[in-house]
Amino acid sequence: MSVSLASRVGDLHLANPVMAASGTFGYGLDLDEFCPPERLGAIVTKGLSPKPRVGNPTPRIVETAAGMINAIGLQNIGVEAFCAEVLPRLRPRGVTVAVNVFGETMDAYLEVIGRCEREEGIAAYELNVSCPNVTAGGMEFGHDPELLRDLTARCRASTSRRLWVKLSPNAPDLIGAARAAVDGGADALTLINTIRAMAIDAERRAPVLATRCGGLSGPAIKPVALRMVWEVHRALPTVPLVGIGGVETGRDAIEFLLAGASAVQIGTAIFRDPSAPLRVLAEIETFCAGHGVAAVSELVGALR
Amino acid sequence: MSVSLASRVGDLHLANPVMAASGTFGYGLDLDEFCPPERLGAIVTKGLSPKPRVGNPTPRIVETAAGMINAIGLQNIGVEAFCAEVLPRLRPRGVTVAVNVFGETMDAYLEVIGRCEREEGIAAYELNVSCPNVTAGGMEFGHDPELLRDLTARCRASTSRRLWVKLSPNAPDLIGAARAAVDGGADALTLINTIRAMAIDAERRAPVLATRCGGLSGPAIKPVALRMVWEVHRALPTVPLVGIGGVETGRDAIEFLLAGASAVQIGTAIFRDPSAPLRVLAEIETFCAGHGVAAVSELVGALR
Amino acid sequence: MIARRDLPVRLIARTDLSPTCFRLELAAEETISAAPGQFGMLSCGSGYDPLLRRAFSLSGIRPHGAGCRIEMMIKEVGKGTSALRRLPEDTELRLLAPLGNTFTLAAEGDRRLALVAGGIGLPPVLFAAEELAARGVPFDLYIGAAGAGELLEVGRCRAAVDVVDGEFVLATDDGSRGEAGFVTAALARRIAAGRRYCRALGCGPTPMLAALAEVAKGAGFEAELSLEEPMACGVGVCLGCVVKVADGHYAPTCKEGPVFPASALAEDWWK
Amino acid sequence: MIARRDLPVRLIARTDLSPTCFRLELAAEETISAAPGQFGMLSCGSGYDPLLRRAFSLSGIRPHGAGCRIEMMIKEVGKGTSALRRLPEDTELRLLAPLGNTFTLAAEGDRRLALVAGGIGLPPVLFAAEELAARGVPFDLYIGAAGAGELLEVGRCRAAVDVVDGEFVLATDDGSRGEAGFVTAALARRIAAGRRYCRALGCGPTPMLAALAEVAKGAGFEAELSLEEPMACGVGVCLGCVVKVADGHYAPTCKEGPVFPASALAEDWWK
Ligand SMILES: Cc1cc2nc3c(=O)[nH]c(=O)nc-3n(C[C@H](O)[C@H](O)[C@H](O)COP(=O)(O)OP(=O)(O)OC[C@H]3O[C@@H](n4cnc5c(N)ncnc54)[C@H](O)[C@@H]3O)c2cc1C
Ligand SMILES: Cc1cc2nc3c(=O)[nH]c(=O)nc-3n(C[C@H](O)[C@H](O)[C@H](O)COP(=O)(O)OP(=O)(O)OC[C@H]3O[C@@H](n4cnc5c(N)ncnc54)[C@H](O)[C@@H]3O)c2cc1C
Ligand SMILES: Cc1cc2nc3c(=O)[nH]c(=O)nc-3n(C[C@H](O)[C@H](O)[C@H](O)COP(=O)(O)O)c2cc1C
Ligand SMILES: Cc1cc2nc3c(=O)[nH]c(=O)nc-3n(C[C@H](O)[C@H](O)[C@H](O)COP(=O)(O)O)c2cc1C
Ligand code: FES
Ligand code: FES
Repeated sequence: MSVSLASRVGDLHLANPVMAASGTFGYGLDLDEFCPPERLGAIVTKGLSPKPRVGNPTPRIVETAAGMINAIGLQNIGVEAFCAEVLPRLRPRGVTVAVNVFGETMDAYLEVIGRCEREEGIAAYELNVSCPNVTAGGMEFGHDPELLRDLTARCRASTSRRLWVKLSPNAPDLIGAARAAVDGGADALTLINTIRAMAIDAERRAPVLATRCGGLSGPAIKPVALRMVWEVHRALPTVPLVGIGGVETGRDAIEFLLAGASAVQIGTAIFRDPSAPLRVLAEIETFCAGHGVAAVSELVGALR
Repeated sequence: MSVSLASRVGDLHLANPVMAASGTFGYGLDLDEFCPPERLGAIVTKGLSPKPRVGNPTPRIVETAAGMINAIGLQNIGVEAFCAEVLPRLRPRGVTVAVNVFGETMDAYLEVIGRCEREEGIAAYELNVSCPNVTAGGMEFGHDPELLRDLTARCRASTSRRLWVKLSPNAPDLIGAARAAVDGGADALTLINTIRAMAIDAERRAPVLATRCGGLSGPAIKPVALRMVWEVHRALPTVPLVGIGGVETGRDAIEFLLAGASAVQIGTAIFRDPSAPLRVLAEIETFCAGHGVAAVSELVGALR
Repeated sequence: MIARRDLPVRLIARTDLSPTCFRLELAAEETISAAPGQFGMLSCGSGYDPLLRRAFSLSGIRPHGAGCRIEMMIKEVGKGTSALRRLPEDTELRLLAPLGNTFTLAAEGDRRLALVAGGIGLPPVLFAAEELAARGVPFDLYIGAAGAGELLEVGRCRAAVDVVDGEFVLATDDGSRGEAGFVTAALARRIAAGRRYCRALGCGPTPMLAALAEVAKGAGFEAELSLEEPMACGVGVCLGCVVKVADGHYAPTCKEGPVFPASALAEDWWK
Repeated sequence: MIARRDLPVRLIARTDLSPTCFRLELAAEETISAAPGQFGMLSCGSGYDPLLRRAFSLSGIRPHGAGCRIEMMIKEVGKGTSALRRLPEDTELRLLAPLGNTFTLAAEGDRRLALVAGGIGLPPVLFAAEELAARGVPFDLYIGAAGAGELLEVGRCRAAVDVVDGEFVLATDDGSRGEAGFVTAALARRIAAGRRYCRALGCGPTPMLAALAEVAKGAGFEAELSLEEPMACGVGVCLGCVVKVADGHYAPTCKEGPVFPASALAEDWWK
């Protein structure tokens, strides 16, 4: 049985529902020999800032039970290098590119988007709002609905491209944040980002990570991510969602689709298996074929 | 080298820092042959309500990566049966008993405490505030600082025994909830309770659990629990904390002590190993002996 | 109740019984005694994934050196069971056993017992059959499976039945061996033909157990059903494994079960 | 750069080298070529705990049937390495290799190379030694360990050095074999006595590498250090494995390393 993998995130048509997540796939071509980006529904770039960023001191990562904590500190090459050196190589390949954007001020977000607006070949912006707003006392953009609506609205005004907002599971009010992003003009919501967590080295009596806390990802968080996707889908059934958090297999991906996600992103799984996104895609197809599902789109929000 | 395991939670002196967690050790004697309750710092009973409770329909549990989700629905024998049948058997054994209390109304909490007040041999009450308040539109007591302060204050007024409030990791504002509980008169805070989560059965296109969502526990949540204990300890350094969440080994326990917990509770680990609390205790002692720690109490909050 | 223990055990033998099922033999230093229907919670390796132990019925216990050899039959269905199928011999595991209650092994008057097993429901039933044979208590044995290839331990089954001159009935859904259709239908046919039983002891998929309860009820005898609910602790403290009983309460199947008289369960227990 | 592959490999042999260390031989269907200094990311079994692959230096590659036999030397220090020590032979694993850059194997003029290994830092150094021996490039080999029992592959080391008439220096912290004290001190003594090297190639604990960098700097030659930072992906996308380089930036050691000239690293790289 042939299965249609075509998917839609709002009005963005994708060849399939599997994307590579921000921060786990480089800028799109880093794992080319394992996972050619054009074969994915889309790729999301590492978070880009106006200028290159050196990131956090080390150690930056630590493994936990069925998960890992990272505190990379958003090290990236900067939007200029991406537009000048990477994008020109992605464009001819026909890759669907979502640019992950972050900043410590609203203007920084606008600066990144502004620079990208001068380029062809970007399908969407994904705002990483799990970033402290230095001008607002370090409160994360994603934690304050007011701030989030504002940020989204200003980004919205600066581009006619699709705007996705990536929700933080640490926000005090998940649904409130989701509403604020949508009110601000988001076309879709990506969830979830990492869960704030900590690892301690009993030998040194010190936190393992240089920054003490970091973000938990991997299979450990899948049950929380699924719950959040389902909750947001129930609260805002018409808003397109991109599900992420611990997806390792096609079955995991299908669980997210059932919960209400229109597509999924693969993050930490790529570290275990650089071709994980393609494997997940193949497993989705096999599952559908084996279960008489003619089109993956049938599964979106089909939870009983 | 001999190690002093003596611990204190506020003014409650414990033989050691290891307790069995609520809902994972029955009422104290259920696993007697594997883990005699008097050998633990304390045992926390399954949550007690004024009347017996049948609990949720099935399935109630599902395993996840390095964790499990449960939706038992607080099935319990009721405070009367506990006081009449169980407590009399715990008392002569010299067990340090903490009674876990919950209710769907404030009065229900007070009713449970009121009944217990007529009995000897209870060291503390631990309020499970991860319970929807039916009279307040189902908002969980632990999610609304006002409500939580109120509940704690009313319980405080009804007993001179130690009062612990068990914080929910799902609360919008963890520190706010912690403050509210302390303002209300809590002697100590237990954290964390389970994290709201969901599992989906792709075959049936339905949630695995009858109640759809449940609470995630086990090693998967340890990094989140450690972070929360550390955050609350930093915000309220003088407030005694009881750490819980994914403790499986003595090393895990020591990490919680370093983060600021005065004692730890063992929950899900008991399902893997019915004598887990004793094993953890032995491992703590070995660690201390091997690291020149003369008294576990030295470790509390000793994180660099 | 026979004392529960958390035994260090060593994997001493694994034998394939079918394309999906295998027999596991575990050696313990100390001896335990257990009765048919009881089960154990077995660790599936180190690490936290899989996290929980798995429940398996005991299908037999024999002396082994100073201790005992504990036998289980396992079907590979997921993480834990596939790990168990791959562990090297001599791997050290933990087994919490014996747990739960047991089948009633006595017959009444001249009526025989009907032992009924579906698929991997065989282990406790075979244990019961061999125990009954040893005691000379008469019974018929019905075993069913999806197809011939999934019928387990047919030789041992027949040997046990023969001891008490009982009937050994095989049934397969696809008719590839024995009678075609469900094993409970084979039982019903014999009852319709006038056979009388004092009690049925059954283990298998929930639909089969529900059908067995129906048949037994219709014929006026009790059916003892060995249930399979997802378990976390196996020792009565998590309350995850409950089944709804007649009075509407939820009983932990690991402690008050796994064997329940059908009459003690709620009408909709299997839903 | 030699093409990276994600190879299905089969565990064909495991040999103890010391109380804590063992050699692993993995068979791959296809052939890969790798140079000393490069490493691989090896899965440690199924399941999500441990979650990530582990990084191990390649200590040698030989033809094996139509494919190749990849050799690693591993010290048991935690979850993953103890799982690897217990996996049954013939277990299928995945190896992402070859990864990272390599040591510079050429000597300059009449100056020899100083190869320096501490403890389980030996694998890439031994690979380099055997490669240099094969090419006839002169070198001395210094290997150190906590005690005699933890000195690995002494025979192979000596054999390689002998080919090029180099000196083979053993050092143990407790003096139980070879010279007492750190291996870098043994190197320093030779340099003080007038020996000249064109370059040092080192791998071992961070403090040893820092000491080696000092010694080399003092003697005016470059030290190439093979670093060990915690890694998640091994292929340059997670940015977890970075080290601070001279210009203050953080470079992913899995991609721009694991081998760095000491002069390219920030002053405080090891802090
Ligand atoms: C009292 C009792 C006796 C049993 N006896 C046997 C036996 O003799 N032979 C045998 O092969 N199986 C038996 N089972 C079923 C066996 O426990 C499951 O097949 C096994 O737990 C599946 O684990 P898994 O990791 O391979 O499957 P997964 O699907 O990966 O397991 C996921 C989770 O679901 C639980 N689970 C899955 N299937 C079942 C099930 N059928 N019953 C209970 N929990 C389940 C697992 O314990 C685990 O927690 C028995 C179950 C019970 C409760
Ligand atoms: C480029 C490179 C080459 C290496 N070569 C070898 C080798 O040839 N032989 C050998 O025995 N070891 C080598 N190591 C170290 C090896 O990767 C670790 O010992 C191993 O990952 C420990 O895993 P574990 O689960 O047993 O320990 P755990 O402490 O349980 O590991 C926990 C986490 O910390 C990480 N970790 C722990 N120790 C180290 C370490 N020293 N370096 C990097 N990550 C670590 C693990 O990868 C894991 O993510 C190398 C490391 C790197 C980066
Ligand atoms: C090492 C690492 C780096 C990440 N960097 C980013 C980032 O730059 N921007 C972002 O929005 N999310 C980032 N994330 C979050 C992931 O995109 C994803 O939301 C999260 O890891 C959960 O998904 P997973 O469990 O599949 O990894 C990063 C995650 C990891 C592990
Ligand atoms: C099956 C089960 C039942 C529980 N019942 C209760 C309860 O009645 N009251 C309560 O406060 N917490 C209850 N908990 C939460 C635990 O006490 C503990 O807070 C949580 O499981 C995290 O710790 P752990 O990871 O060590 O299990 C229960 C947890 C589980 C798994
Ligand atoms: S499995 Fe825990 S109560 Fe039965
Ligand atoms: S390990 Fe991921 S970038 Fe080096």
